Amino acid sequence: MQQIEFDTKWTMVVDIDKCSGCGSCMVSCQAENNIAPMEDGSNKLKTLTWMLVYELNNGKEFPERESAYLPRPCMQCGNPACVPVCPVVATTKDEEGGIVSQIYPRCIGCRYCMAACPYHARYFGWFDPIWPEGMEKALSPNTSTRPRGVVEKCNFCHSRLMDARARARAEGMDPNKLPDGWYKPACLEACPTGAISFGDSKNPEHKVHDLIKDKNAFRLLESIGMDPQVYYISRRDWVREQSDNHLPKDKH
Amino acid sequence: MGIDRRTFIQLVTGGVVGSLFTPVIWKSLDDAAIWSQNWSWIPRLKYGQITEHATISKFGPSPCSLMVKSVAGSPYVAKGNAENEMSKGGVDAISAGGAQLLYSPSRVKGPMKKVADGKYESISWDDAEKMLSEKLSAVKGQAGKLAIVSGDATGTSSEVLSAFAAGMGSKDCYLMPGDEQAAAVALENMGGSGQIGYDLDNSDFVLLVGADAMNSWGSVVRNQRVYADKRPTGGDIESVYVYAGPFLNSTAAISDKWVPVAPGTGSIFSLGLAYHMLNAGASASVADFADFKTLVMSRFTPDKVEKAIGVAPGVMAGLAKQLMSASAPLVISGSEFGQGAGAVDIIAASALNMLLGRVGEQGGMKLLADLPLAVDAAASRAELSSRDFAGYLAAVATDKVKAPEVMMAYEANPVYAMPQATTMAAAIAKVPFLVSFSTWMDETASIADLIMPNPHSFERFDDAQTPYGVGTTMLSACAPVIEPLYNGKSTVDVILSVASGLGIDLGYESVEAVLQAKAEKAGADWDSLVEGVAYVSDSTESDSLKFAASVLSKAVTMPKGGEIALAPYAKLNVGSSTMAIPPLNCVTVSKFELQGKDLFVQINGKTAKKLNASEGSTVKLSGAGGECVARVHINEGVMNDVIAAPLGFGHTAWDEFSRGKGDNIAKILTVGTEPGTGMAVWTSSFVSVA
Amino acid sequence: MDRNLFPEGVTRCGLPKFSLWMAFVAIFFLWGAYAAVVIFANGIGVTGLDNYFGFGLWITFDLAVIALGAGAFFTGFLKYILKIDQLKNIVNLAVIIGFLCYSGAMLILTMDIGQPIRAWFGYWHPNVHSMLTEVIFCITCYCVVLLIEFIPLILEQKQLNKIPFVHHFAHHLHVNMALFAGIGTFLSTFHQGSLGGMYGVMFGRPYAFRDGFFIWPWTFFLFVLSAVGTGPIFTVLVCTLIEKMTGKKLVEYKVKALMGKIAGSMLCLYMFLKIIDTWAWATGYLPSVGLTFDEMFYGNIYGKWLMWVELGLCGLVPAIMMITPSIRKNPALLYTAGILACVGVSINRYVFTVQTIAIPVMPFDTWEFYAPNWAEWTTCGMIVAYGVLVLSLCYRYLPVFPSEIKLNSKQS
Amino acid sequence: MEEKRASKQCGGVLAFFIGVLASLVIGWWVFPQVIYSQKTQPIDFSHKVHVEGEGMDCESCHTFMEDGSFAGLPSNEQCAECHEDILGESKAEETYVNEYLNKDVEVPWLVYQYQPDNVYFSHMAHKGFECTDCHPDVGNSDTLPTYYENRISGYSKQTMKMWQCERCHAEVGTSNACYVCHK
Repeated sequence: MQQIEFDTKWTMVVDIDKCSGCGSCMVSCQAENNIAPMEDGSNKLKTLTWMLVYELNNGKEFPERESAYLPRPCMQCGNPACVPVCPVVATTKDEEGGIVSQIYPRCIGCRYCMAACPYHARYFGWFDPIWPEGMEKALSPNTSTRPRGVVEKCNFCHSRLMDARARARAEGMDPNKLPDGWYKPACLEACPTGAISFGDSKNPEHKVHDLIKDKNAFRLLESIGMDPQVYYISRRDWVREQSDNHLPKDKH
Repeated sequence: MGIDRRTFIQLVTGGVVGSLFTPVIWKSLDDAAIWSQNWSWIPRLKYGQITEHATISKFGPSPCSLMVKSVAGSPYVAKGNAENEMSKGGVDAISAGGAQLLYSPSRVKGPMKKVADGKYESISWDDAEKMLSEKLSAVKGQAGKLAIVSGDATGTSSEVLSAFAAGMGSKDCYLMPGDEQAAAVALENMGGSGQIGYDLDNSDFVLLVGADAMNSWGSVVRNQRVYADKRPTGGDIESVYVYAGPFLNSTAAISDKWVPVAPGTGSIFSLGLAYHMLNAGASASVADFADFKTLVMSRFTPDKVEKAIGVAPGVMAGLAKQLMSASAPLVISGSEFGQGAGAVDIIAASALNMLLGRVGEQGGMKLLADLPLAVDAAASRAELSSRDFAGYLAAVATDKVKAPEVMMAYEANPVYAMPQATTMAAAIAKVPFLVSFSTWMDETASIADLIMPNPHSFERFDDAQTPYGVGTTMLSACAPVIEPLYNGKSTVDVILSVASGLGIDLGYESVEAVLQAKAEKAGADWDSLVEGVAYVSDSTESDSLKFAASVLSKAVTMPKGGEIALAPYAKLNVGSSTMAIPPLNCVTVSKFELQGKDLFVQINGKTAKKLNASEGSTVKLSGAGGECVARVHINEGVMNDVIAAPLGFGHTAWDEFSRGKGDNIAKILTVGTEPGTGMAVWTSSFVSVA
Repeated sequence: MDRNLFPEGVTRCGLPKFSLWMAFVAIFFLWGAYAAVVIFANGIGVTGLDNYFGFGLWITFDLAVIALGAGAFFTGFLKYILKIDQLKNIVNLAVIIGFLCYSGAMLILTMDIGQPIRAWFGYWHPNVHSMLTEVIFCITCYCVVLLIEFIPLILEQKQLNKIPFVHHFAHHLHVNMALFAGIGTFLSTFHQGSLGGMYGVMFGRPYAFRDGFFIWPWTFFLFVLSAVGTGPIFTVLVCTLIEKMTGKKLVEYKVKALMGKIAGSMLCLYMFLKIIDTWAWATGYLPSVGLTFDEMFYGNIYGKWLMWVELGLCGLVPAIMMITPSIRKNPALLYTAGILACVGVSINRYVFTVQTIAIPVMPFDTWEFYAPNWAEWTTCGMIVAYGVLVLSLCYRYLPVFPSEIKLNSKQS
Repeated sequence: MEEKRASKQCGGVLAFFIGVLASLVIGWWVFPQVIYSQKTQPIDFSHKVHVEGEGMDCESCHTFMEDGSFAGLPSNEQCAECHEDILGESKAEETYVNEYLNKDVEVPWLVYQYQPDNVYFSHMAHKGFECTDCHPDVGNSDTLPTYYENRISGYSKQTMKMWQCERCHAEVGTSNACYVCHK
């Protein structure tokens, strides 16, 4: 499929060296996106975590061991594996900014997109969401609740983008040229170590424009060619190495 | 012409064919699909004006200033409050779900009295207060009959409680254990006053000895913010962090260097560094410098230190050199899990700061002045902090001290969270009348005789002064974001009302008045405090400290070695000593810590071989006061002969999100007494493994 | 009792015995139906599927039965288009099996998708880029074609066929069967291919991803060939099973051997291409994305042995056995080869479904394991039971085997 | 014999057409009525009284917020700016003040153009259009129209369907990307 280039490219940059794995982003994400609490959170294969923090290590024995944390939202790939496979156009990459949409009322729940995504960024509503009594009063107005049986994923808190555009319109500004910091996903707002940066990487006035050019910036699985809109930064060689598969002879 | 079968079939066929040309099938199909978007049993969203209010959350060990977003008056998401100096715009993993916690299934919905074991009956506030008053009037004026424990180290509410205790004639008003206790005792021994603070903001080299600054030490969220500011994404590192501790925790993971040091041996590590510094000519013009030098040079030589804590002399010398060459180095010591460290750990680390000339300096260790007390009869902060609740309970457990007639627990869950938990819980069980002021049905509430629920953080007035660890004196306050959802009542209001009934004049009518007076006395503007701006003051104490060499000499003992040491760690996402796993946090628990109901402890491959354990195998860990069952995760980020184990699991009360998950490591902590200071300590716990 | 309903001139067991058999099978059917009710009521969280394994036993089962059901279109193609007349003795059975496999797969799919009420979105809002869209269209269309092919057989039931209209209608369908066989061949080839294509296009999944011809990855063609290489022999195996159970001869062995020869030839072609494909994948594609062949396998359940069994024991071995006339002439050996081939294609569908998504593509990710639970097993069992029930009815009441009378009168 | 068959066939055709006709009648006439339930608004609100009588315009009550979001229907707080006490003599006003305002209960208005939660609609982005381009023109009417609710889907009959949104977006050249409207 033809890859569409947009004038705006909403880009997340995560500084892995600063992530302490505290989990605030994951909690905030659930609150913002109305993900019902899950009693058995330890079954990582059935829980819904649009934002998931992975634990990485350098594979060495004590005392050479080092570890790191890698928060994984949806990569909003430029060349997404999930979009072309959807049989019912429930997921697209067609909006200015390049956020990969996931439309719950359209989704039939075939899970082909989940099989296609190597980042495991897509989740399935295995059961109807149930909030403890009363907790539905703390639902966020920003994300619709989903019935069981549909696929869902991180969308960079997309309705915050819509809110920011509405605000720009109200102030007589161009809704497609938002100033840096007007549009912030919930995970960024919650991150106490400032590991997450966000903005339009095509806009030189946005911080991420330069951050993605940092010498330590990389993306996950670049060799497969999915062109993610999420970048990571780490000074540590071993972390950067784990961003992609390398043949033994290519490792240093 | 009658209708035969054939005619009927043809009629039906006609009907079916005809229906294809009507909207019936197509519209029904479409509407059914639309129905599936809006199933009535899936809740709808609420719309309305979106507002933001500042508040303080006290779910974690350290207060966090938040901006809470509400839609049509209902809070739904919390973010950090960047205007507030106390937490600098950060938010911890519990507070991030603070809005959802309003509706936690664990909330106590109104005052209740115990009618039988595990059975409670709702009563009115009037009845509850009457019941409490009766019990209290019976013990008024008698020492040793009333004990109060508060889990809120920063709030003026604890001041009110201590003043009330004083009015009742009781000296037994305590804070739950925390690093500030060791710091207060240490400062007393070093001849200082006020509160030890660390100016992380202006330091360029931070050595954290044990202190897990990203999870449990000091003002965690603030530490994280300062760390982040010093290491801008894509920019140069402005401050080097080194972590010394037994476990590659997340502080170690994001530090520039991790120095593995055996658990509970922070003082030896610090004094080992002092050796190298003294060797390099460091000194300090302090009365007992000579004693200190003699002590260090004789007992903490590189080979002895290596034998005791497993750090090679080269590593120590290198680190000492790094510290001495940094322009604003800072050494911070604390327990690896935020409690149970001895005063000597802090004295030893302070000695390093003294040798580096960093006491009272920008980016160094500070002696912060206390804010004036709001309630005159209250104990000073230093005094309240230095009181030893663990020691008290241990004495009650062994009948060295008679159990009080009434015990009141405010924002505290001692039945679950005290070290050697089983022993301590047994001590609490001896109390005839236990009152819990908890917002939650925690372990303490669930055995209490009377529960008088305090409203949730977002529903009440509260304040927080100078959390332990920060570098300046400060004060924050908040007003309710939302009307109380249930029938809670601010504990301070309850105490004020009960006190006046008992003829104790605390000088105020309401919690709001107390907090406003506190702000006024501190010189802060109440309105701006409530809007979320912290009051900050530079005032410090100018005492000159001494090394307390005599205390060090008595209190530092070299470990025997050869045993399996326990390295507990606390992570905020699974809760704190006052909070069990919040509903939204279940998914944040690592699969290396909990799977289903099984708790995982971590050991490295070498230790595993020694213990004959393998990935996933079940072990029984026994300490002095109890046992825990856990499974093993092999993690090379743990020192040899050390078991790293997460605190915060094994709840027996609360709700389905935390109850029965894993085991409570606090049970196998062993409480000992620190020679020289006499305080209860439990950072060096050894376990036997079966 | 129901003798009047039997096909002309054949004998069948007594009704009580038959009822007992049907009741026995119905137990499995109802057990699965219960699971289906649970699934529809609570959502598919009750299965063993999870976020890593969105595809599991159900999809594997669907792919396997669709591959094995390929006997229908391929035999139809050979019989009606290429006019290999001998096959008329088995083509009826092939059509029934095909219909059962396809309709069964569709029943499974209604459970497998999270929102069955929206199943029709596949037609109304199709994404023309998705291989799955092609699958949805072709499978449903082909299922209709199979139904059309199946109908004349039903209409030929002794009593029904007495009605002149039915008789004529069936006759006309028969006359035009070549047309339907042609359409069926076209549709079936495409969706067998698209099923393979579904995996081949997943460029985020190195185990399955393949280059290809125009829009079709190589797996497209490999799936077609593996299906036609096993479908015919599966028909033979089912036929033989019916023979063993009923104690009758239904199809001449030489027809079976011919089917074996056809399957064997196709399987040989398939294996030839499959081995080239695997070689190119392991030595060309994988290194290009930084992966090695070894990294595609893990432990026992994702071990290399699966691949060797699929390609060797259940691939090359049956292919050679079926094209070797001397082996093919021995019924026991032919059936063994057939079973191996069917197992092989099932393994192929399994690894493409489960192993593909079990492999951690992100280096810091981990291998995860999947075990279907009772809800998936019993619903698959329900489909098998459904097939057995329908097949039993067909055998008892429909003239499925034209040469049955001749073969059995000779015996007596 | 021949005759009988012919007549039967004829009868068959007749029955067939009766069936078709019945279906068409049910499908086009009965079904559309049965599928909607009718609801009336909780209060008999008169826009006319407010617009003509008091000289208010749409924006007086249906306001935008500072951040560009749309407040939608006025809340009790807004209504109370005028209606703190009963101003006139209408029954409707009395009901409102007594049953809602004084009891601090928001009026559960039925919104004809109700969009489900999965739609993000920004009034700010559609500010150039007339309200009545999408909403029923109630501004000058004394009564509120009946609210029709689809019994299956639960939607209002007047809820704009996606194809309508898409058509207008296409006509004015606005993007029809999914996330332009969905959340």
